[in-house]
Amino acid sequence: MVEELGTNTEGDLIINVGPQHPATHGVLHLVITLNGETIKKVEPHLGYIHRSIEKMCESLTYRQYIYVTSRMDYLSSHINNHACALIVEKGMQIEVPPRAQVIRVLMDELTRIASHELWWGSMAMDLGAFTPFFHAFREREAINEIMEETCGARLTMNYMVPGGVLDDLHPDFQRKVKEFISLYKRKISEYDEIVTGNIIFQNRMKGVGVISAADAISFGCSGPALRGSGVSCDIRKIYPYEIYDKIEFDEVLETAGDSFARYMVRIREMNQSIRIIEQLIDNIPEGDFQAKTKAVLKLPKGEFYQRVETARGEFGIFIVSEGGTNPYRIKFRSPGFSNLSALDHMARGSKIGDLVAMMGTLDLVIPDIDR
Amino acid sequence: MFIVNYIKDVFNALKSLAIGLRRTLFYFTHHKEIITEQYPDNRATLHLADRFKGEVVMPHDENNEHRCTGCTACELACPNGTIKVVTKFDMTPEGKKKKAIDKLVYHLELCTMCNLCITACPSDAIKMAQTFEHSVYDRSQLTKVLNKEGSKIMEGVE
Amino acid sequence: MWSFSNIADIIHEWLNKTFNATLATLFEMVIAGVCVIGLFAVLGLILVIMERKVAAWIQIRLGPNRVGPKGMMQSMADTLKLLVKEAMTPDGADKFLFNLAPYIAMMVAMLLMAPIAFASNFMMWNLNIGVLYVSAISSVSVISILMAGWASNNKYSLLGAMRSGAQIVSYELSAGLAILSIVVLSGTLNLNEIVLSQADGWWIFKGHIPVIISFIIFIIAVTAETNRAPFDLAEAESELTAGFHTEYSGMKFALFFLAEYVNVFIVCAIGATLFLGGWMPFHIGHWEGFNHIMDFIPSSLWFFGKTFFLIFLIMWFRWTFPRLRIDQLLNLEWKYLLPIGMFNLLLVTAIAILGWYF
Amino acid sequence: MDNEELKLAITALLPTANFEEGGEWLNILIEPTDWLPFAQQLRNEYALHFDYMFCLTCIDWKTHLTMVYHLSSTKYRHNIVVKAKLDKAKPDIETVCHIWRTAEFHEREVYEMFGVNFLHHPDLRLLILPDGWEGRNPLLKDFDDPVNMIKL
Repeated sequence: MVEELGTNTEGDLIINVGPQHPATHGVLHLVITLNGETIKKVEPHLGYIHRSIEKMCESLTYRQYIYVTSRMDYLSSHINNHACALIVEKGMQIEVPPRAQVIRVLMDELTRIASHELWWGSMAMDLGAFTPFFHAFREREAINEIMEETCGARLTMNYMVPGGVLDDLHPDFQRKVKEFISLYKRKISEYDEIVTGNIIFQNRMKGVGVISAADAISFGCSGPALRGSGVSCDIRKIYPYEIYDKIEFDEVLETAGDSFARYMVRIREMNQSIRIIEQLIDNIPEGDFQAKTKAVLKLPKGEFYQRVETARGEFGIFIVSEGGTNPYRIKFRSPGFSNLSALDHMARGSKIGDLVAMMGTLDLVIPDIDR
Repeated sequence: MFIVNYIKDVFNALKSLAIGLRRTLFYFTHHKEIITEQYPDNRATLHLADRFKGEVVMPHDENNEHRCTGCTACELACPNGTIKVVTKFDMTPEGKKKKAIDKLVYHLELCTMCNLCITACPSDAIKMAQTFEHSVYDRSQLTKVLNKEGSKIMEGVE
Repeated sequence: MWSFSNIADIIHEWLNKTFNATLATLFEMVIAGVCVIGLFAVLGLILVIMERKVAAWIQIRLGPNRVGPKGMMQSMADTLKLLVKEAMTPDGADKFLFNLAPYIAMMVAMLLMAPIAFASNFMMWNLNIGVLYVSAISSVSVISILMAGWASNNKYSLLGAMRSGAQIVSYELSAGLAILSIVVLSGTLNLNEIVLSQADGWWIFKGHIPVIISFIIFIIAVTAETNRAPFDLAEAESELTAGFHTEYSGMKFALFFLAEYVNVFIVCAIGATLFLGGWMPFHIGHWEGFNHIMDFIPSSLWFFGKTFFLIFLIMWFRWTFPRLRIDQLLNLEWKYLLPIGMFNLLLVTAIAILGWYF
Repeated sequence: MDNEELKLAITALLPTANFEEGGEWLNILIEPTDWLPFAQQLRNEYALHFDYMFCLTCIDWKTHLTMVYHLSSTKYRHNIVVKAKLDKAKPDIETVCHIWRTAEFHEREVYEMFGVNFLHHPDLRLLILPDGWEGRNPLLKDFDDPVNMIKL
């Protein structure tokens, strides 16, 4: 194999970034062809953490398969679970009580903020600034505490069930969320001071990894990766699910298409999430948190698709049902997989240091890519 | 004009760096902001949420009685074969055979804390405990039998 | 009053009384060597724990706090760990160069200790071209990095080493220009005489804005020269795993690690000598009373205080800023630091000729 | 365009297309040989403008395979599902990775998971499975791995 020799016939250097590498945040393996410091080609090799969740789900019931999806994009497990619950509700026409809907949206947005906080910290760490990582974890910890109290877990919550949510909100929930909002508002300006406004950081991000709107669409990018190129693609806005059509929030768009645009989309998205939470936190309707469902869930024969907006982009579930208790075939459309395919296109011609910045702004979560 | 822009660039760059330095100096001098939790030392004051999903346990009352009827609902609900119910037949005082559990084997090493067994249980026999220090030296120690030695089912639980 | 120079004198007298002159000189050299190695080890330990504490406090955490009182023995424990670790040599490596590289890094750092004035009348080698010597020797450190990168037979190491080469060669220039501005003002290359020229005030206060600019350039350039963040491209963790020392382990790695910290100490000592008056206490012009009070603080304390302040500055940078990219790094040098430094040198020369400094 | 309008527009493009009712989106059944020209028309036709492929997958129906393409338009916000039935013995279909570049990765995944052969794909290699993988394609229904699969 060429890769073992270290250089190819043209005398380019071939470097393996990963599967164990500080910048890949997991077991992603990129084979990079270099000419000096300039990248000629990036070739992802996947599968180091592939668990074949799609195959596993074929033998799980519609209650059981939800928990597996938490293990895909573990940073936005609530939103993945949400999609699973929604598709079962859609197929079985279960009416979700309004209280459960509000709780779900609140949890989704908290998850989105937590995910972006972690991304912000690790993004700065990729660029060599270690301090923001710890500062980001301080705010993320507050969200994790809230999650722990209400859902009973910090990362893989398994809180969404078909027909509602597993348990009612903790009595302290509203108070703690409000505390978090005030903490967040105090600390968000520090993010600008330490990272966003920093001249080194801006130079590292601006004009790096530029992808045009047409290319981004063609590569199937979604979420901040596509919105950074100026294409409106927020599933919450264009195909609203749950109660997103009744909530006021803006879809964040940037037009530059470079890493800094993607960075700013995520930072501004956090503010929008806070805005959603502020609207809902005092208006949680009373009532049931879970609809009455049958003990055994059976989806009617047919095909179902549900798309939601996770922290990384568009997450889709495609279920082919034969009418039984298990899905016949299930396909998870993960945002990271498509976003990763654009990496080669973005990286060609830039430096190794830029690759790190690009991977950071694509916010790759490897279990999400490998499924 | 070029010179003015050049100087402006340098000045703005230095300013942005100084802003960042001011923020980190603030944290360097304000030790009250430190958020480190010294975990094994703060065990006494450690607060765990009461819904925290640590492991599945079966509560027993003072008479060493539990509420499990051995219906295997939890076993069926479990997505990854964590729970195994071994049943036996007890003789009731009237001389009838009655199904009861011999052992409820719980594989903590396989458990993903999804809570499906707890919701599936019709007689509230099992619940989640708030323990989290599960590390042991041997994997076999993670396979637990939830019902205690010599325990039997509570009166009136069907 | 107690001072380093008194102790040195006492030892010198005793040795000359007891042995003949040749033997006494030999013994003195041995003592000096042992002292340098001892200082090395102590500095390594102190700087590592200092860096970890500074980093921890900036990052709102506690830092090492288990080994010894307040965790102060942590670096000792780390050294022990590194000593007993296996020092591996990769199979495809050039074994001779691979093993030689860390020692060269150490040797360069040790050589740089010679002309530094640690206290009044206390330096190993009162060299009349001290500044030139320091600039010359510190350039050699790049050889050890290149050697390590080449000999490791690892692509990450090679990339790191090449980056380091480009970086050190360029930043030598601005560091040299910044140093030159002080040489112009004080009119000497001898580090001790530069300190003495600051008896009525440190250069950073006496020399107006141009000296402050050269101070800033000096700090940036030496941060780059010692491969510290934000210029740590040679090791760039998130890009090249560990850069030139990827393949090193155990004590060989520790030597690189130690050499880095000692280099930081040395450049900060040079910076303190040039701009902040070295061991010279804080003096203001002709305020005799005030100056006299300041003299009561031992000169070694002044020297180490200033040096550690500069070291703190460099650490503070490291834990605040993201890393530059290689082309930006060179841009910064060739488009900003070098032109500004040259122009600044012109200003300083004008000031020196016209005698406008205080 | 809503489903009815799409149906008319697509019938005009490809008269042999069959439609499947019932789903949320319009399902179009086509022959695999028609796929490449049809895909180009879907992408380039001004009124359709299906420029965003958000899902590409395959279903193993034991007797045959079905390729499923989920297409969407970022301009008009309408969605369609295109399905092509493949012969299990010789599952060949033209690649569309030069029309929607995201298809390159998705087709590689389907290639290794289902064994579908994408004709004229620029780089049809294993993406997720380890190099030198031998044996059946994992997502086929008759795949069995007695070592690693957990049976309940």
